[in-house]
Amino acid sequence: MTRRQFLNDPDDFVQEALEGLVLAHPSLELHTDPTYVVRAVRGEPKVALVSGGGSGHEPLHSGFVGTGMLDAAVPGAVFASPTAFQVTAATKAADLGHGVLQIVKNYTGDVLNFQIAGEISAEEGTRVERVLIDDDLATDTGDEDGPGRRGTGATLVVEKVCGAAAEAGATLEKLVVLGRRTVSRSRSMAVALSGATHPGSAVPSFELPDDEVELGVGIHGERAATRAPFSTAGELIRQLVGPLVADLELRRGDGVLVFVNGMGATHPLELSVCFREVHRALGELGVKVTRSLVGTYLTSLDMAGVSLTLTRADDELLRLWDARVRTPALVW
Amino acid sequence: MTRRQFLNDPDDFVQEALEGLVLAHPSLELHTDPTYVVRAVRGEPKVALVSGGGSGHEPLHSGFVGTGMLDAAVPGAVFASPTAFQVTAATKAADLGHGVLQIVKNYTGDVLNFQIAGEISAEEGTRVERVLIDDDLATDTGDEDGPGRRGTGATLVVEKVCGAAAEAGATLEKLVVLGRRTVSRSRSMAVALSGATHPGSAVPSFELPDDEVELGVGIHGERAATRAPFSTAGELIRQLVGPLVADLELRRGDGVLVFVNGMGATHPLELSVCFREVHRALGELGVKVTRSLVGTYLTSLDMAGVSLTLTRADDELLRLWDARVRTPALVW
Amino acid sequence: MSRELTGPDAREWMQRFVDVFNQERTALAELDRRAGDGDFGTNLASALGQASRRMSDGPSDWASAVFARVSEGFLDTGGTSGPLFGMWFRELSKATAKSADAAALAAGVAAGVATVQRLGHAQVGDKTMVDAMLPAAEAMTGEDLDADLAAAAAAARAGAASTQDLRARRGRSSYVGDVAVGVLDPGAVTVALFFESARA
Amino acid sequence: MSRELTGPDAREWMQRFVDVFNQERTALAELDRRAGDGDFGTNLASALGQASRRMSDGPSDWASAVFARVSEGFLDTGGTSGPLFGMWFRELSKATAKSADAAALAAGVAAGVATVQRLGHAQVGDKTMVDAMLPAAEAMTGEDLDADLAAAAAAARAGAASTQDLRARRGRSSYVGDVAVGVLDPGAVTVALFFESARA
Ligand SMILES: Nc1ncnc2c1ncn2[C@@H]1O[C@H](COP(=O)(O)OP(=O)(O)O)[C@@H](O)[C@H]1O
Ligand SMILES: Nc1ncnc2c1ncn2[C@@H]1O[C@H](COP(=O)(O)OP(=O)(O)O)[C@@H](O)[C@H]1O
Ligand SMILES: [Mg+2]
Ligand SMILES: [Mg+2]
Ligand SMILES: [Mg+2]
Ligand SMILES: [Mg+2]
Repeated sequence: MTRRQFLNDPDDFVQEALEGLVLAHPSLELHTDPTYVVRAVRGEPKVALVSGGGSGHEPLHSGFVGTGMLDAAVPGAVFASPTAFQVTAATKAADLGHGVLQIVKNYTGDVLNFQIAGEISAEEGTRVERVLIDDDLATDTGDEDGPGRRGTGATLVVEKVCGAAAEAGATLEKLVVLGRRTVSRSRSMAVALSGATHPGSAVPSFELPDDEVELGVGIHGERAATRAPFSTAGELIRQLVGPLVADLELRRGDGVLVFVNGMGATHPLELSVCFREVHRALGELGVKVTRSLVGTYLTSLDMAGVSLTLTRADDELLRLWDARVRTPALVW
Repeated sequence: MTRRQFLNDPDDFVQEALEGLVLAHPSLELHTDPTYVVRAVRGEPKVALVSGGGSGHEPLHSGFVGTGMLDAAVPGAVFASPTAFQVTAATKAADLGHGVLQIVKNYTGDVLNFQIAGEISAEEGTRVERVLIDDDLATDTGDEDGPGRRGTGATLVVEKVCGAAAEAGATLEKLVVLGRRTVSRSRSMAVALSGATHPGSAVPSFELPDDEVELGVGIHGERAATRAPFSTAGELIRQLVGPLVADLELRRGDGVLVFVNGMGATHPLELSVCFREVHRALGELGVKVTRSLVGTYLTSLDMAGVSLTLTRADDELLRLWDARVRTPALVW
Repeated sequence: MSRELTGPDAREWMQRFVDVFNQERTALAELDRRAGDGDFGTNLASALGQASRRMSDGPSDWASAVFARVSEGFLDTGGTSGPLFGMWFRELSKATAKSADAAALAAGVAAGVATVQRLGHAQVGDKTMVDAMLPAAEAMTGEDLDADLAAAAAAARAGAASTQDLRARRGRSSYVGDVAVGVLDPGAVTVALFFESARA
Repeated sequence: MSRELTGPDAREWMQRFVDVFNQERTALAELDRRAGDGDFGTNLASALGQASRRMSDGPSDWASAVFARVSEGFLDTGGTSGPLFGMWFRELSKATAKSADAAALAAGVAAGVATVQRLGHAQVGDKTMVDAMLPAAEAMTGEDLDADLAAAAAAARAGAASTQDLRARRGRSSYVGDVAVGVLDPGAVTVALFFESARA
């Protein structure tokens, strides 16, 4: 059966969705020409957090604008980087005089445009630093010259903990260290049962035979490097947990923050089953689940898939993770 | 392409998902034999709220157990009522001595089993009252002898406002009146672009030609009474707004609570676009959007669809809607 | 005075009911498949399986306890038959005690059918379990246990047989219209089996 | 002393660049389609459209302002070419003022290619816009504006031509390997068009 979406003109899709988002969330303000989303009410001066990237990953990033997380989000077209001009404008709007922390997923376009925006903003007098998110273990080739690992689930973790620290008055320098430390302690890996369908398109980005899954899939509908046999949730989840635990060198007694993320069309019941399997697999290794987040937070349009992010926990991260957060998509 | 899910044995799907849910949310406690979910920590004595029904609608109901909403949720198998024995046990566990309010979606099996559980609990000394949710305008046949309208989106609204009132000390009698008043002020209608796929099954419950949608679809994968041409989000949403506004007799200047709900595989961007269209359509009629909730809260497995619930607002409802709520799926 | 139904009597009765049902299971399932949604066999088997387990789990010397365990088995089962039979056996449990005389059992059966009708809104002629339950209740005089059970069994069987020519007006088979005509109602047949199992 | 590049000069230059690009657009788009992802034509058209609008929206009597508006147009466009050309024009804007003499313009071009290389990490021979930019910068002496622009145009054109036989090592065409051999790099060609547009 062909895939279909609720939309008007595909060219207006992102813009109209942003209009709907801010209508539903008066805590957000939408600017156009150029496009970005910023908190409607700004509190005490603090370091501002700006993130962004291609659309199609919602609720990330615009759903994470609010107290305890981002100050502004910059959405590009579906799966395409926002422009440097957008990021520059958002940076200017977000800045409260204490500098701006950019949180950037490692994709060529995003990196280039955020870097340019950072340089322009710096010239205009705003202190800008960047935390690059490159947690996707599936793209860890070890090639120094290559594009490096992609950015995925750790983005949410970094936005959450740096957001909390910024709210508590951390300096830009502290936030950079915190953000990079969080990335270095985080790794992700994803498995998909189906591709992603572009708005207005009728077919997903790839078709899978019934007995195969994409192992190590990214968030832009691209194929994964590996295909693995379709299997039970338990078996599939083990193929995520194993490599992550190995790469993070987790040992018996270590604690982790577990983020089980639905990539679009994955049902809450499936996510719960997957989390149960993660919990079991870690339990068998003696690794403790210190905190967990299970839900649909970083999507790849309508892809049926699950990504798993593990972050090695420590007291500071846990304290910041637990801190109050008030955004459209994450609240506690 | 065939549909697939992350699961182990389909027969264990609901049970394993519940285990995952409570692992991720220590505020919930899972009982088995018989199965129900109840708050792990009980606060001050108050009227307890118990809801439930077939599984496959998550986060409803188990995701709404917590402060300001339900005290217990009783999940059946996928799309099948829980048993009277389950409901009776959950009622007993939930009761804090101030009586139990059952919130029941109007489906034959749910009604029968909750009624029996209510009678048994009453004989055992628990005061039990029931609010029946029958807000689905698509099933409004006017037939006195028929099964009546189905229950859908208004369930969340009733659970939220009655939950808040219970937390504030309302008596069982007051809650019954409040719940029924909320239902009478609420109507829903849904449109689907695809069917729902049972766990372990490869094909959705129905197939639609590319140029048609199911208008007035239910939440159990069953076909709707009407097929309408596929069209823009604006056009489809108008076909929900029109009948709801007419049935609720909304007039220029009236205020409504708008609940735009994703039925499973509908992307957050699509939901935002749909909410924008609802906002416009109501705006043209002079009806004010006093509150809104946009998200995936009451699913029909992986169905691509949107349901719209309008509740005529008044001060009491708004105050209760705004009250603090702390559950896995709804927090403010 | 006629004999009473003791706890062991009740237990043997229920055991025979389970056995007879299992013999007839395939045929009963087939009836629901032809005129309903086909899950009657599974529902009943699950309920009776649970009932058996519950009976052997705890001591049930009392007749009322035996019926209570069977009731719980049904109340923890799906479908329409699960909860309705669950409440039927619950009324039997409530009407009986350590043992039951003819009057108590007749009263229990009458209360049972009243509850099933209150919950399910079915009348005789609607092609449901009520078509067997109500005649059975009316056939019991409350004077002699064995005579009452024999009369109830005969009345229930006749009632069940009467469902064959009916169009269903309650339950899932009401959705299929004339297709149900010519098919016995499995719920009603099960009521007949229940009363017939009373005699060794 | 040779003539300076005034605001109106810069504006006319940019207008000619837009016109020439539009004439060549289909051919350039085809190059990216053959060796890249095919969006180069759309990206450049969008950037230059925005640039034109921005130039006519506000007064831009200064040469630096003209380059700033073009820079903004590119910086509000996607692809790799958008931000890199955006920074290229930004350096031109920063190096110039109300008008620019030969030295200022040569310094701007040199700063431009340095920034593009810093951001894009491309060397000459990688089959990118740098293959045209760097020779152009090196051809400018900073002494005579017209002579510099003529020399830059010739060097850029030669650099663009040299990309034909290369395998790409940066940008999207690096993914297609040998398929890119034989195809000119559209970014480099666009740099040639830019310098060629300097002369009426
Ligand atoms: N409203 C009712 N009142 C009494 N008995 C009913 C009613 N509806 C159905 N039944 C009985 O239930 C039987 C079907 O049971 P079952 O297959 O378990 O339920 P379902 O119809 O929900 O699948 C029917 O044979 C009939 O005897
Ligand atoms: N790393 C780089 N450094 C300099 N120029 C580059 C680089 N990568 C690509 N380019 C230039 O960009 C052009 C392609 O631009 P465009 O199609 O807009 O970008 P994309 O490759 O992202 O689709 C190429 O022709 C090349 O000249
Ligand atoms: Mg049935
Ligand atoms: Mg059934
Ligand atoms: Mg390109
Ligand atoms: Mg491109």
